[in-house]
Amino acid sequence: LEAERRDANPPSAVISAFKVFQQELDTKHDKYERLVKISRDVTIESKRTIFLLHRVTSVPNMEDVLAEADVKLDCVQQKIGQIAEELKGEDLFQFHKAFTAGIQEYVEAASFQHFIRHRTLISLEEINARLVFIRDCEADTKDDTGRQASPVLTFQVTPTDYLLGVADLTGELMRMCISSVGNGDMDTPFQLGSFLREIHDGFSYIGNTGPYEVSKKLHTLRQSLAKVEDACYTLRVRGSEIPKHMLADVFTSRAAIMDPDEGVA
Amino acid sequence: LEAERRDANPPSAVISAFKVFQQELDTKHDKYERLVKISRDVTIESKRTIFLLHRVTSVPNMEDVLAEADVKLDCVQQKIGQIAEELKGEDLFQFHKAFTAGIQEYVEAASFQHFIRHRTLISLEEINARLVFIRDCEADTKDDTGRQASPVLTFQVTPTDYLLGVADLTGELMRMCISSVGNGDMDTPFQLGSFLREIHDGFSYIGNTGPYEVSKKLHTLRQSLAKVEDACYTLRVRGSEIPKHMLADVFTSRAAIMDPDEGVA
Amino acid sequence: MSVTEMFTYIQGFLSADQDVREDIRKVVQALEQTAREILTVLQSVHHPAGFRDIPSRCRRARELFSAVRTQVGELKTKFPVEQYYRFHEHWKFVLQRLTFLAAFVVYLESDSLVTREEVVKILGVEVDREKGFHLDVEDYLAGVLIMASELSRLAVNSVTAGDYGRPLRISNFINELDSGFRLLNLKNDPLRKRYDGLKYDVKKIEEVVYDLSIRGLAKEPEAGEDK
Amino acid sequence: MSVTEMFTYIQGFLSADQDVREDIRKVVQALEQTAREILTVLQSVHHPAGFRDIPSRCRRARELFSAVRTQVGELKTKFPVEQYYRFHEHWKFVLQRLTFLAAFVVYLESDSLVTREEVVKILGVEVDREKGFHLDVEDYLAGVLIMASELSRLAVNSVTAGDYGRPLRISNFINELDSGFRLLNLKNDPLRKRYDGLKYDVKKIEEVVYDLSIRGLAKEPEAGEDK
Amino acid sequence: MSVTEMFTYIQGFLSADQDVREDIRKVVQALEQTAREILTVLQSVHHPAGFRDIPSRCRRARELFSAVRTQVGELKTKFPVEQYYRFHEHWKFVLQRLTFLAAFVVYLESDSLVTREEVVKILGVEVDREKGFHLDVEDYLAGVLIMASELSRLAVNSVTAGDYGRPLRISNFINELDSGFRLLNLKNDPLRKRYDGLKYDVKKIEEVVYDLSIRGLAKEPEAGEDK
Amino acid sequence: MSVTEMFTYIQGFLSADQDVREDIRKVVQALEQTAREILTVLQSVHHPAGFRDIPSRCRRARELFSAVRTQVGELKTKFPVEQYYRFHEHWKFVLQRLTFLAAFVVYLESDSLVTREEVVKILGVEVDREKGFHLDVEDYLAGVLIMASELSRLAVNSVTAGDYGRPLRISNFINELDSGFRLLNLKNDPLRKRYDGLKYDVKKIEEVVYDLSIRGLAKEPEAGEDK
Amino acid sequence: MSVTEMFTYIQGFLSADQDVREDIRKVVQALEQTAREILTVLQSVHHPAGFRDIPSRCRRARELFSAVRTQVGELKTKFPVEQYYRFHEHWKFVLQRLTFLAAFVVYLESDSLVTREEVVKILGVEVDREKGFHLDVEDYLAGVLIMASELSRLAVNSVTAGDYGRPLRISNFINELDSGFRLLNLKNDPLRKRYDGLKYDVKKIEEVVYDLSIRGLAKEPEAGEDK
Amino acid sequence: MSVTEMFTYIQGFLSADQDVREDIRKVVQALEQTAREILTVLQSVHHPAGFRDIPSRCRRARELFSAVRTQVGELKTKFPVEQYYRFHEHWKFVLQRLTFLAAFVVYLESDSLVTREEVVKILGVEVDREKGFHLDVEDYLAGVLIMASELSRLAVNSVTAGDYGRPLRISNFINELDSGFRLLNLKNDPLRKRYDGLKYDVKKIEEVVYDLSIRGLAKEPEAGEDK
Ligand SMILES: [Mn+2]
Ligand SMILES: [Mn+2]
Repeated sequence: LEAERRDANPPSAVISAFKVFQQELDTKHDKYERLVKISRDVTIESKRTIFLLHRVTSVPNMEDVLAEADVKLDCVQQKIGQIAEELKGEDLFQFHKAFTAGIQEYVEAASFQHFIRHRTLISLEEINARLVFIRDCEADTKDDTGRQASPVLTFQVTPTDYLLGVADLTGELMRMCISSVGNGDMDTPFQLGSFLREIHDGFSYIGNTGPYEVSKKLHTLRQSLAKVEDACYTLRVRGSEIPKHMLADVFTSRAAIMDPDEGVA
Repeated sequence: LEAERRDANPPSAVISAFKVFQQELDTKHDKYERLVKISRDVTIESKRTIFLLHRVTSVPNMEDVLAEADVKLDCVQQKIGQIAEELKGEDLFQFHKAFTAGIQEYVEAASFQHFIRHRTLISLEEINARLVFIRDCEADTKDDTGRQASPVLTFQVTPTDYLLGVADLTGELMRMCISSVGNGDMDTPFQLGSFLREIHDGFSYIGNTGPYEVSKKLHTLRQSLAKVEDACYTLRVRGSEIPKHMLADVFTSRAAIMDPDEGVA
Repeated sequence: MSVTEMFTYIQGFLSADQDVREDIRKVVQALEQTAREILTVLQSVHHPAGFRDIPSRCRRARELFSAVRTQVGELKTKFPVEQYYRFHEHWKFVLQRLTFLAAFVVYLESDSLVTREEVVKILGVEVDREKGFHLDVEDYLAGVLIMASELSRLAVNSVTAGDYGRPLRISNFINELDSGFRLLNLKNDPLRKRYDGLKYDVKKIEEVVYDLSIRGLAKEPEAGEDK
Repeated sequence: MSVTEMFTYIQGFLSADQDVREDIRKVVQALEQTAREILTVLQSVHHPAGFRDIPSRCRRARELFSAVRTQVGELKTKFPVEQYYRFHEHWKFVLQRLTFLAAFVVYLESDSLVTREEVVKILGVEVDREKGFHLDVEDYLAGVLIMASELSRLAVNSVTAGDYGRPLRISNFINELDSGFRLLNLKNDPLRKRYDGLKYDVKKIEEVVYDLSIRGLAKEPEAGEDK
Repeated sequence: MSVTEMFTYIQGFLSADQDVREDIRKVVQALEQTAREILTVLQSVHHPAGFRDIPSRCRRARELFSAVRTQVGELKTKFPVEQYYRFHEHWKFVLQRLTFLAAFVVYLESDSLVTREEVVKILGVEVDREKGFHLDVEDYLAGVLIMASELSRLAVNSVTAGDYGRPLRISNFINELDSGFRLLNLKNDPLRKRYDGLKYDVKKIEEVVYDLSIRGLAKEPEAGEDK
Repeated sequence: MSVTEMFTYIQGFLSADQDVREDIRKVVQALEQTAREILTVLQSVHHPAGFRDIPSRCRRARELFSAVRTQVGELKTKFPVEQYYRFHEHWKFVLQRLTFLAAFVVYLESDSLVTREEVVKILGVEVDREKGFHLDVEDYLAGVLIMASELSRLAVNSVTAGDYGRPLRISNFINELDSGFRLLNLKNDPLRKRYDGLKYDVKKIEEVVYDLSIRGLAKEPEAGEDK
Repeated sequence: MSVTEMFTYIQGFLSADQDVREDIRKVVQALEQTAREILTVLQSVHHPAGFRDIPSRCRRARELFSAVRTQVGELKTKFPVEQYYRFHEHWKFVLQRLTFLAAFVVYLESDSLVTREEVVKILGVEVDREKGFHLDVEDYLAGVLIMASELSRLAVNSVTAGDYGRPLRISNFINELDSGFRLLNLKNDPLRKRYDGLKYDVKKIEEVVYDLSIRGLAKEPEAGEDK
Repeated sequence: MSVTEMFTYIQGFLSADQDVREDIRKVVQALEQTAREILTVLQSVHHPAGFRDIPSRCRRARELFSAVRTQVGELKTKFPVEQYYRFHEHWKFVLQRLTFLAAFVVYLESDSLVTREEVVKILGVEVDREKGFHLDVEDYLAGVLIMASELSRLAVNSVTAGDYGRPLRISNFINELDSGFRLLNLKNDPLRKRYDGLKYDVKKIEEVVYDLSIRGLAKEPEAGEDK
């Protein structure tokens, strides 16, 4: 009976086409799923790096902490390398939703470390410069058969992910500011205030021309700024009460460090 | 200077306590994260099993499909075994949120297969009976050191997860019903109608005494039931037009199969 | 680079991005307009008059597809080819509709399922992402599913127009399509939802065939429809 | 088992679950009442009168904790011990508050951080999950953080009450606590949020110490506060 | 009166209020349980088996309504009658469901719309606010609308069960109901939203009647239900 | 001007605005009442009795429209004409419903689509914004689409009432309407969403025609329907 | 009674209800206007000028409260007294605001907490539900809490105005209030949320007192404040 | 007129409308860009550097406002003036922001509240609806409220920058504004919500003044700002 069907051939055309589609879709979903998992790892490790970095305000030598953060970030970068590996030859935007959360968190961590070390905003180029990976050439050249088996793999953070990471950074800066005040550090809060204000002005310059997710984070950013400005205000107000005889001490011990950077005045 | 601090000892008490907490928290978060990942795998594989099972309405021999589904479900069960392994000695509810989605999807897949094979609702006991795992004793007895190193590991699906899985099952049953009508199968829709109505009545018996997530799924369940009842209605209405001379054929070929089970009347 | 410079740089990027999107939107609007025109041409097959004149409607549609190719050609020039998925949302729906229209024309002409290769030729795009502006497999499938629901309507209307053979042919065709789709593992996404709709199309067509057969109106294509 | 039987079985389970929850809720309400009473006793340390009579307030609080232990003892009988986290939501907050109260008493008595071991003894629970009804480490930490904010208030009020030494002691204590918390990797959860609040407590206390020191009112505890 | 005395006095008020609410909640839960049981009995009319045995199901439901009356009687004792609206939220929904169930029983027995007078008798409440625990007119209407959507389901399932006469009767009934509701000037509230759903029920039932008419099945409700 | 004076002055503005809105709301409520009455009159065409008496129902509806014109006349006096869009939200929905009712009457009388000119005459408003209180083109279209879904219901019910010719006429009419709408380039707004519903109406009516055809009940309108 | 008659009858009910609500809304609007005027009078105590003239502001406020009593008197005539809770939502918020204003006046006059008896006299309502239009205890408490936050503002502003004694008195008062509230077992409702805000007021005021103490500006109220 | 003709005609309308909206959107985007630039200029007053150079920042902002006037002038040409409210949504928010910016400039220049007359002059619009493209009173008020919250930020930052006189002036200004708003009877709309935020600004500024007072810094606004 089965042999009788005159349409025994045509269906196989459709069916074999759909077998190809099945293959394509499953491959894509599997890749997506792998990327989600790597991204979760990136998120977690980045968050832990941020926690680590907050310890700089309470330890005597912040270089140790920074060095430890370097190691951690290096490990995160290796994970991002895995993402880059998965994306090799793909359209990055096709899988963007799978890993955007992780990348934003990485930007947050990397820019936080950068600020602590250099007191400046890390640029997108600097971020991307760290995401260049040298591949294991021996293993790869085999299966690439012919294509340009470049030994270098790069990952490009999109400006939007960069922006979203920086938006989150401001929350960490605010935390750092409050901690600094608590530790009796009179300079860092003003530096943070200035820096945060610049970032805030940057975001308000961009305004609603950016993507929706950015606008959503503006409210939190503004709250962080207000907290930092309040902290600076308090430092200034109470500083106004320093009795005359203590001024000398204060100036010798603090003003010297304060002025060159950016300070209050 | 550091040596002078008379509180050099006390802080280390607090700090060492917090180092223990750090250890505890990280261990817990890591476990949670591993469970989330396994759960995602369980979800995906269960979903694929459901897709596979839908093919029974279009293939000549459904046993092949069911056998293939057995293999797939076996693989899912192994994954659940990994969850059980992670939960060994833990309070299941502490990590419940990490894997509930996967387990619900597994219940959906397993109960779907069970319905296709037996035309009944799989019970919670039957579900749980499949989630008994024999462990690799050699490797484990070592690190358990003394505790009862039972070679059997079980996973217990909570009644709520079971309920939520069954609620989702009804959507698949509805899909199967519509497909059956499309394939000219006159019996399955009525069986499905009856079965779905029983499940619906069960859910309305539970009403709002169940957890919130169940109530949320009731609306979809009701829509599915309406679609199935509509399909049965249409079959009946158009069946009313069968010309007299065709009735004999119809009764010989169909009624015989229809009555014993549950059928229409 | 100072903070201000950095933000100016990013702002520049965002503005450029918006300009690209604006450009794309305009071309896509034109494509939608053409798609509506093709649809109007093809819709007439549901009416008795148009039904009897399918070949000429198909020819007319084929002509209009050349406008599509021109517009798609223009669309390609609006953004870097490797950023296809960055802007995918903009043309996704119109590509699905155009795939539907192409598939419908091909079906009306030859009672067969348009292949991805044929669609891309009709629309002037590529199959492979690597080769340039391509047709996503999910969009191709979505277009095919839109056609399926159009065919269930056609099955109904061909009976009204007095053609009792077509529903049977459509039924065979749709069943084959359904078998194909059963092979896929879809996510809980729009495509899955659309595929769920296919079951209703299959059901509707089966009902038409049933109506015809109990009235002895179904002209059995030679061999037996055992199923 | 028929569908009806299955649902009857599940319904039975759900009813039993609700009964357990109802029972738990009642005991928890009693615990909340006791916690409020202990709080009232301890709150008085913020007023000058109570401030001078801390030891007796602590003794009174200690007495009330024996009621807590009885109630916790009753709570344990309401559900199977291995299902602690199933019902955790119900007593989580009251346990945090009670931990806070225990920590506050211990601090007032000895200027030191209550250990988890001490808290569980005061509340009549366990440290280890395996040993029975226990105190979750996150709940212990949350309780400690609530105390931190109470201490910042105490620092302010001790100045009002004329005690200029206490703020400095509080400051040292809180700084140590802060160092401890910095070791933890918290998720974006309520505990993290509460920990963010600690920074403000530290800041507030630092400001009090500053106010005292610029006025020469801070009695330096023997050794140097280099920091 | 000192502040403490006053607050102690107020706490007395609050406790009393909370006790009343707790009492009400318990009775309402029992009512919900009974309502669910009645629903289970009546839902069986959608099953072919139950369909043929409607009178006995109605009798069974009627019996269960006596439990409702007892529980409502108990509910009345839990609070002063003039504070009906203070606690209305607690029993509003269950009263609507019970009205639906009463209306459904009455419809199944007599093909007619239950009046408010009948409902209050079945539920053991009053029509007039002044006379005691009453049924709010909005709640009565909400219950009637719930029944309407149950009837559209019944129209479908009675055809499946082979009864071709009932849909026509339901159609007439629902049309009358619809006309009635059109006399009301409803605000933009939940009731209005529910009423908007009625038009879908009307349409659905009209389509059932259509399906029967076109096949010549809608005429004689007496002849055989066997197929 | 002091701040106080300025704010007092501004309060004058705000009060005036609120008064205007209150006035408008009242007239709109009266209009809604009249609309409901007209609807009740026209709804009867769905019942076999009313179906046979369409002309008299239309006459009755026409009479009621004179009340509409009076009320609209009153509405116009409530606000300055150039602020039409300031208050548009208030009467938008009732104007759409009234347009639907006018369109339905006209269709029942003459099987043709009411023009905007006819609607404005029936409602006592203007076509052109410049000439006074007008009917927005989007509201006109919305009203027409409401009628389309009423017609699909009418197609179903005319079969029940034994009129097998009307569905075919409705089918042609709706197809024409659909072609008309396809000429429009609608935005993604409520109107577009309503238009998306039209295709379900088209399909439903085609299925009615199909049901008639396959049973040989469709009376072929003599000549071919080339259009 | 036919369905039509019944629905006509029901419409009577619904209209009456809507009229009552409309009436209530109007009186409540007038009350809100008066409340705003009283607030304006009392707000001036936060400015140095008004601060020095508190008695006359209180007198002026007292005068305005007679308007409140008239309006409340009118409100009472708008609905049957036993349906208080049916319409409670309408006046709840304004009653809370008026309670706040009455409590503020009383505090300014006598540094003491207004009792419920005093409030009801000032507003022209009853304490007991049974005696007529009354002040709900929850609304009384809400009003008191609004005042607490106004007092923390006053503490700040009295320092600005050079009065260093008032903050201490406010601090004692607020502490007493806080102890009072701790006697209450509040549910998780709006009142509870408002009460949670009280601790911020307490803290703020303590900080003001601290600021005064550390600068030697706090005038110790002669004797010790054991309470 | 055939259906096709009519719809073609209507499409003309719709296209025209969409073109108008497209035009408006473009000009509004340009206005937003200018507004952002003005904001950037004015925001610098929060930086210590910019703070000392307020006059020049205001001058720069004034210059940029001439671009605003040009763009507003262009906006006016895009639609018939009597359809202001038809398109109000498009420019509402940018007008509010521009009002805020104008009010901020005027405040910085002269410590006074910008009047509606001044704003319209700065923006190049009208006060009266009748005279042409005007500034809605609600939008004016919204802009003023945005400024209020900016001023509370300024009060804080001026202290940080060493100016102890400005907060007092801001406090007086904000209090006057608050009294003004209390004269208004606002509906429950976005404006009302924004106004509710004003009380937080008032409180914040009062606390700044308090901090200065208690330290004796609030007195002389002339003496040296150097610290
Ligand atoms: Mn972060
Ligand atoms: Mn599913």
